[in-house]
Amino acid sequence: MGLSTNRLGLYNPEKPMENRLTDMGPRHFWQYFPPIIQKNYGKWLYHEILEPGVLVHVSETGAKVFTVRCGGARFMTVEHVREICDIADKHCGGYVRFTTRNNIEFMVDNLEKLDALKKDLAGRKHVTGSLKFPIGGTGAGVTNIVHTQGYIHCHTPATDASSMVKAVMDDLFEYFQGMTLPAQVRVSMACCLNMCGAVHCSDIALLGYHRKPPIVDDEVMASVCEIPLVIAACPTAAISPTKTDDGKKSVKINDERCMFCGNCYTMCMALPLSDSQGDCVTILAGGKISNRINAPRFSKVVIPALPNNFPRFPEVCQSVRKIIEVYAANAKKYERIGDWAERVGWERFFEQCEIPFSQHLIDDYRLQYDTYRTSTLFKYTPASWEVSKAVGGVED
Amino acid sequence: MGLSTNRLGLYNPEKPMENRLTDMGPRHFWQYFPPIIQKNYGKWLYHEILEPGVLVHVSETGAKVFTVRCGGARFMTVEHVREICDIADKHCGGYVRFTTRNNIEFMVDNLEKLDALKKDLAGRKHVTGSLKFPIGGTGAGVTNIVHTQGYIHCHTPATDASSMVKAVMDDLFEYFQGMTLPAQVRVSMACCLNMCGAVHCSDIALLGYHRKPPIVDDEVMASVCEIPLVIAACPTAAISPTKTDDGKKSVKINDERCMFCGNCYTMCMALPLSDSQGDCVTILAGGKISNRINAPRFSKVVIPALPNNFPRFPEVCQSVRKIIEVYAANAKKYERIGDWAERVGWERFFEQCEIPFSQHLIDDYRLQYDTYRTSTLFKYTPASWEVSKAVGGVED
Amino acid sequence: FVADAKRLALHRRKLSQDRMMIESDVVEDLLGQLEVSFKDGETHWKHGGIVGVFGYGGGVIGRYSDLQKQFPSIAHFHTMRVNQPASKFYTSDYLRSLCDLWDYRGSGMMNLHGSTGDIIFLGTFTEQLEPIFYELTHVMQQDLGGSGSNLRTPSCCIGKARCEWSCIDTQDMCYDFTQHYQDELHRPAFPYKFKFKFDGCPNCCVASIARSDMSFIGTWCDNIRIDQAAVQAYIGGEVPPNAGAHQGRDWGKFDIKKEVLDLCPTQCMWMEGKKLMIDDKECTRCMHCINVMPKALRPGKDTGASILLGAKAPILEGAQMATLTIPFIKCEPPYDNIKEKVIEPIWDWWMEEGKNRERLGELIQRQGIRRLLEVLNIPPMPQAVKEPRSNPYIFWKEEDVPGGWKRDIKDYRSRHAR
Amino acid sequence: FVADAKRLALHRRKLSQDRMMIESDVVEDLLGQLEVSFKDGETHWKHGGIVGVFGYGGGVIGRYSDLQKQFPSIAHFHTMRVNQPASKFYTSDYLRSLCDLWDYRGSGMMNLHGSTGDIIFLGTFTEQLEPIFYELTHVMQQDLGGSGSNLRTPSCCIGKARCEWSCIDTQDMCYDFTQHYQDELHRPAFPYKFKFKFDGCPNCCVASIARSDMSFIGTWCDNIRIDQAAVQAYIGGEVPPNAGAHQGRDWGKFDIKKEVLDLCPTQCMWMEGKKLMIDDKECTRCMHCINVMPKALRPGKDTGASILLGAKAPILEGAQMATLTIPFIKCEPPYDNIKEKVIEPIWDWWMEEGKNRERLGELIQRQGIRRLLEVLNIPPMPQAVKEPRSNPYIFWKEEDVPGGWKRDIKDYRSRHAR
Ligand code: SRM
Ligand code: SRM
Ligand code: SRM
Ligand code: SRM
Ligand code: SF4
Ligand code: SF4
Ligand code: SF4
Ligand code: SF4
Ligand code: SF4
Ligand code: SF4
Ligand code: SF4
Ligand code: SF4
Repeated sequence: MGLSTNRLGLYNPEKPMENRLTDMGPRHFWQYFPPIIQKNYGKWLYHEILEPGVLVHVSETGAKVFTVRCGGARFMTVEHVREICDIADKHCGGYVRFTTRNNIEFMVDNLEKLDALKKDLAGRKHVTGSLKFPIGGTGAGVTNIVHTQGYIHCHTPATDASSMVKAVMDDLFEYFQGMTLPAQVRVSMACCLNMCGAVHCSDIALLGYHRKPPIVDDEVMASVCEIPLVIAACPTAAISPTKTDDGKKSVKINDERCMFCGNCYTMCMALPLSDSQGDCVTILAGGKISNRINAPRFSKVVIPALPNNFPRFPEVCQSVRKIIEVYAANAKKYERIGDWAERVGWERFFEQCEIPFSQHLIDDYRLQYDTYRTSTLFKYTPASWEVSKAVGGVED
Repeated sequence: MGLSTNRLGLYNPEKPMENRLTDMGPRHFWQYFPPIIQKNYGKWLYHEILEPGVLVHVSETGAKVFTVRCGGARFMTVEHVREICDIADKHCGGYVRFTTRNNIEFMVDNLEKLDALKKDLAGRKHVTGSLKFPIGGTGAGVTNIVHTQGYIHCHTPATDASSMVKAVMDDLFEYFQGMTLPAQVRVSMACCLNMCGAVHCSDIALLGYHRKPPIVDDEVMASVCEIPLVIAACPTAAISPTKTDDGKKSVKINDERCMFCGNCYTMCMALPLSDSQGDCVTILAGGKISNRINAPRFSKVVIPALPNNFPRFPEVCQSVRKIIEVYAANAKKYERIGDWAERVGWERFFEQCEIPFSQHLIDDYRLQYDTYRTSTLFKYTPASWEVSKAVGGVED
Repeated sequence: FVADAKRLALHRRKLSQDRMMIESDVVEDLLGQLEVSFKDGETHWKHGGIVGVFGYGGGVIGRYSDLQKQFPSIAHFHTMRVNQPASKFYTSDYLRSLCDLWDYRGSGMMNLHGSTGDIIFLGTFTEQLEPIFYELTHVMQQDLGGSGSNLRTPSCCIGKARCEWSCIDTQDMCYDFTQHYQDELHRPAFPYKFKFKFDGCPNCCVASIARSDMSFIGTWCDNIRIDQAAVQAYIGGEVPPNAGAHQGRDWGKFDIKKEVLDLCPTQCMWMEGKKLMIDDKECTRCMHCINVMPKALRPGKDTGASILLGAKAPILEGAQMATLTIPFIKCEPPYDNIKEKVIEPIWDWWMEEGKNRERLGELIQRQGIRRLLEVLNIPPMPQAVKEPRSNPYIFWKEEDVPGGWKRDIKDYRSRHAR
Repeated sequence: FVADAKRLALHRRKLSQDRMMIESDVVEDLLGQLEVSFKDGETHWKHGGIVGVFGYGGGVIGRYSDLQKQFPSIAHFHTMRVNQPASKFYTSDYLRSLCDLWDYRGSGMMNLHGSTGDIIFLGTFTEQLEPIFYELTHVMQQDLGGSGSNLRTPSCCIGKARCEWSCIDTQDMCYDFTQHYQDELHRPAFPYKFKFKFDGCPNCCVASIARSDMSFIGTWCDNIRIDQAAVQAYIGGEVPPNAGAHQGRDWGKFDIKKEVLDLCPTQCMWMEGKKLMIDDKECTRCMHCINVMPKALRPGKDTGASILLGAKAPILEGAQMATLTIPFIKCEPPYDNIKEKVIEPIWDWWMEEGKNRERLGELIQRQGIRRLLEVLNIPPMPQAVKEPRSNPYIFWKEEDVPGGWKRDIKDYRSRHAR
């Protein structure tokens, strides 16, 4: 049965419940597996990365599946998706998949098809001349940046997602196409600290952050929001009830207590936070997710605020590049960014990456104590000498 | 000028302020340094432990000082101290010192004196036949147990100090006299969680602990305590104001919220906690203080409660010995108890020491989250299989 | 992405209006509003907006522009979350139908995929929500995903479909749980969102340990399988280490001692002559050695999953990673043990005692792991924590304490004068 | 200790009563009450008891028995804290005078020493407190130590007196600070107790890092001194490793690689042929290599102290270890930089803003390290933390943010329709 083509299709507003189908869930995955995947499901023996973006998995049946991974801007139009379908039809028997980081994977079952596929992909360019389907994102490099909605669709962002990701990815393209780093570097982006996409465990995380307390829209507060809920929504108890001069019920914000989490705005539209000068980009680094060698780790805030310099975010691009380059030059093989920082000590990380250590980077939230350095084990850096000088501990 | 020998001595109650001397502080240390220490102050080059309890320090002047360390029950009578003085006079030119762990150190400047000193010390026995001045407490062994007052003098203890320490030390005596362990093992004891002596960073800590909420002495509460201060004293807000049937102001305790810290009793005598059945001994392990190789570490609670079995505490002695023996058998050279436990994993520690892991050992206080195991990195032990069985994860 | 968008704009301009239920210039308007947002440094989407399809409490995120006069075509711009097939394999004709449907009834713009895993239809008008839902269900046998205080769309790694390391059937578990809990997915009954994610091994390619309230991670409880010949091949340099993941730089000759043995976190590997030995009972299954020598080493055969609970993003109490709760559990359809012994007791507890907008992880922190054990009716294990508590602040229960708690001050005073 | 006590009991029985101001059977009574305590499983000392000497707010801990009828001789049993000489060296005649004084005016029982470091006189009657104080000050030129919300009696490790590693004059600093702050030590002006301890090196033999609000730990900022010949002596087995601390067991031949290089936490040591090399700028001065080879390695010559703040026992918020605050500071008499730039600003802050019974460490946690930096007027350094914050919850200040915080909802609404 084909898609209907009239305004309301199969839906009859008169009888909204009429033959409504519900709870059918997603389609079953098996039907979307190409034959080679079906035949070798659970039989894979090992794999190899033949070149950046190209994997071969070998089955105990002897079968091999070749995968070509292409960078996908996860924001796609039907036009682009249709083109993906054309490629799938042309080379892959009509099958294609997407990775957990929104890359596109085309699979073929022999080398000839692989070459043809690669040639084809290499030929497809945007009008701008840039590759539509850049191959890469495997191994010890930088793969696709997972990100969120930003100005394209969300109501709480402190920055835009797609444009920043595009800018940073363009800048890191060499690492997407090469496997020259000590280990994989996962870059993630979230446009507010709701952190859709959970960037909190990434090698490098880009985070939109508000820096101005909410403005109270007194006029509508009482009418559009449940004031008690709004007050309860604040983790720092910065919100308290008040009355406006003209006697309206509303709330007031204790600015000093606000940490700009935005939870109040999520609960109540009358408390907007976003502001062109206040909103900024926070950079975190050193997180990971895999359990390889050591446990998953949160990313740490290393740059508290960079300007929202739309649409190319030069300061953000430079900072990310700098961290990756210093890491590439100093880390040992298999060391993730966080492993390296912990081995040499965070004081070295800041010194070598030439990032000033500001007081904003010192935890003062719930579990702060566990981040205090309660030992004499440290390395001298210019930052520590500054402290010694300030208390007359050494001659200037 | 000699000590006066009349009831009130130099003090005249009529004129309490008359020639009162204050703020003179302690005596200056230099006068108590034996000549060899004065001459070589700051000139020491290196040292060696000749045998358990006997150290030699060599100075750049070529001078050598030999130190004999004797176990000291820090509780001493004037009689015992006078005997120490006799020994100091006889062998050490009248000098003696005490260590930060309450051991006694006699120093001599040549080997002949050393032999004479050792012989003399070995000869001094209590009527009970036990050594008065056991030599030891150096190097990779167990040295003196630092402890607190207990029933001898304090008002808040949950157990007695001196008797427990005596019992445990007698049991561990071989380790005091030998240097057979992988590293030093520091055992400390505190009779309540005020932890005088800061046992919180010891290889093994013995801690008196209450387990019954305070009884409220309604009759005197209002008259002897500041009720608001009492309420404020409770870290878990378990205390609230109330009135007794006969209308007296008092407080009531929310038993479920009480964690038996005793802070309320410290603030108010009308809230006694101690109870013969409730009070118990908690064992902690794996802490350290030095910055050697890694940072200082808190001890961890490994046995929540052992009975107050006065005066020899057999259960406590056995538990401590067990931990030390398993440690001695499994740790690598230079590994402290905590280093070993962390290397093999705490699950192994409990398995090998045959200590049941009870839910009491799981942190549920302020910083609990940081103790959660947020990874898949673990070793299988009987304890983990029990969990798997309980949820039908494996066949029984 | 802008280039791609412009292309769609062009395409839509060519289409006759009756081929689209949404204004043809929706793309221009979106790009237009984006421009203004850049200029203002602020989003121009209004707050919230409660829209949806009858009977469902999730699957649609309402959005309205706050510049409706300027950009009428995106005055409404609701997204719909379409529940993706497990691990995101597709056939072109399925994808094409999606495109046709969305081209016709929506903006023609989408995300493949959203962070939770759904296919995201970006932007349509309220009027079209029901028609789209009908087309999806009747024509494509395809349901919506989750949003709101529901079970969210589960997702999984590629697993056995194309990975040699998967210790569980990630797709099957993902599909089965999604189907089994359709009601929870569509009808908000929870204090807040709840997420399942399924990783086939501890490499965590779907990041379940960081992003799901209940994280399933494949593991094994027997021994790593070793192919000694292949080990020699690695040592001999015939096979690139780590499947060639480092081939972009010259790291020198492969050194099994430096690159594998020394990096093994438990130091449970050693060479006996030419033989690689592993003391498997000390192994914590971190995957490193397997990752480095996939041709020589494979996970064991006796496989199942570890279940970890409570991961979430920072709001409110700070981010959490998932905590190890069930060390090992066999995973065989219909997975009744998991559903009855793990999932449902947890949900009952959370629905009973969780506060509004309190994630499972926050509830665990508020009531303590001890409470979690009671709820699951499992004994305590040291594996649940990195280390035992260092503070002695144990909340003893009355039944733990000999003689109980009831005491009489008179009796006490009979021994102790004031 | 009981044997010792019995011996004293005997001694006192022999003495004529006029040789004792306290009943001769005080020892019997104490042992008697101890017995009852064992039986009851409860202490028999009453709560608190405010006694002292005129003008001092500390130095005496009041105690009364709650079994006074049974044990009259310990009805009062106050302790006095006598400020020990730095690092606890004594001459016999000084100790003997203490004994004579205490035998005559007290129980004859004492602690050498208390946990803070004082000489503890255990047990006397109120009446004798002043006489004892007068004897101490006039005859022995000896003052009391601290108790209550005062500066507590400072203490230090043996340091340069008999240790080759001390990087600071622990005794001199301990003595100087004690004298300089006598007023703070005797007269309660603080929210709670405050402790200084002085360790000569990171081995921390007086446990300052765990037990003092302000911990001074000697360290160096130049290079570890190496005697290469001695290194060879260790390798050759001529000198026992770790000064013989492990001689009780056969650990096999000394292996410098295994026992030193591999255990160096920063991996900054290596052998160049027969030469031991150290990359000192990577060294964190953990002392391990020096501890293992004291004859071959010595701390550098350019020495000073690290200052760490806030250690304390568990009450109330849980135990804390001291936090690195001043990485390196030269320590030369009269130590004005330390007093004026570190100690006094901290005290002013704590006295100003600390709550009753709030230790410095708790104040730091409540107000954050950031506030501490302001108070000390020092710049932030990464060395103060193990790692930067992982949560992004930064409390920005208005002056940090371009345009400030004052905003107008009308202006906002002019861009954003509701
Ligand atoms: C395709 C994908 C799974 C999917 O279902 O889509 C996948 C596929 C593979 N992963 Fe992954 N991983 C995928 C996301 C992840 C993620 C999740 C993420 O980044 O959000 C992680 C956790 C990242 C982290 O730790 O922060 C991840 C951590 C790993 C690791 C551990 C690497 C490490 O050093 O910690 C391995 C092992 C390895 O690389 O040797 C691994 C290994 C692999 C292997 C080799 C597994 C196999 O035998 O096939 C696959 C190819 C690796 C490659 O691309 O070089 N995969 N892998 C995902 C591809 C994302 C992308 O488009 O780039
Ligand atoms: C005498 C004393 C200092 C004092 O002022 O009284 C002292 C003296 C020495 N200590 Fe200490 N330490 C003394 C208490 C401590 C403490 C404090 C405590 O235990 O409460 C510690 C911290 C304990 C901890 O880390 O938990 C301590 C940790 C060390 C270390 C580090 C050991 C480690 O493995 O971490 C060393 C280095 C070593 O032993 O090689 C050390 C080394 C030394 C040396 C070798 C220093 C030297 O060159 O003279 C001295 C003889 C060592 C020995 O006894 O084997 N000293 N030492 C204390 C003797 C206490 C006793 O009677 O047993
Ligand atoms: C669409 C999506 C981002 C994307 O572009 O991919 C998204 C979008 C929103 N998320 Fe999210 N979240 C999305 C995945 C996530 C994830 C990642 C994941 O699921 O793996 C997380 C982190 C993991 C987690 O659940 O903690 C996430 C954590 C949040 C949070 C914080 C929840 C928390 O407990 O920390 C919020 C705030 C809230 O719920 O009010 C949130 C709220 C939102 C809202 C509904 C905004 C709001 O204030 O209510 C966003 C709607 C945006 C819009 O207008 O379209 N979103 N959100 C993702 C869902 C697409 C999909 O279904 O596939
Ligand atoms: C005598 C001594 C124990 C001993 O036998 O050696 C002692 C005895 C008492 N301490 Fe202490 N503390 C003693 C050293 C300590 C130490 C160790 C140290 O100073 O290095 C600590 C841990 C370090 C610290 O300060 O945190 C210590 C932490 C406490 C605490 C908890 C303070 C905290 O903030 O955590 C309390 C509770 C209080 O202050 O109310 C406390 C309270 C007490 C009181 C006054 C009881 C009370 O509730 O007020 C005890 C009086 C006992 C008595 O009747 O004689 N005592 N107290 C130590 C002092 C002797 C001396 O001056 O040399
Ligand atoms: S991260 Fe914040 S702004 Fe971005 S999509 Fe999620 S909720 Fe919206
Ligand atoms: S942004 Fe967060 S901290 Fe600030 S007022 Fe709103 S809820 Fe409170
Ligand atoms: S530990 Fe507790 S009981 Fe023991 S002396 Fe200190 S305060 Fe008193
Ligand atoms: S013992 Fe501690 S927790 Fe219990 S009531 Fe007293 S102060 Fe509160
Ligand atoms: S998580 Fe493990 S099983 Fe799943 S794809 Fe990644 S490596 Fe393979
Ligand atoms: S999986 Fe990890 S822990 Fe196990 S043997 Fe391999 S490297 Fe070691
Ligand atoms: S702390 Fe250092 S200097 Fe002081 S005695 Fe111990 S080892 Fe020597
Ligand atoms: S002191 Fe410690 S860190 Fe420095 S070289 Fe020696 S072992 Fe290494």
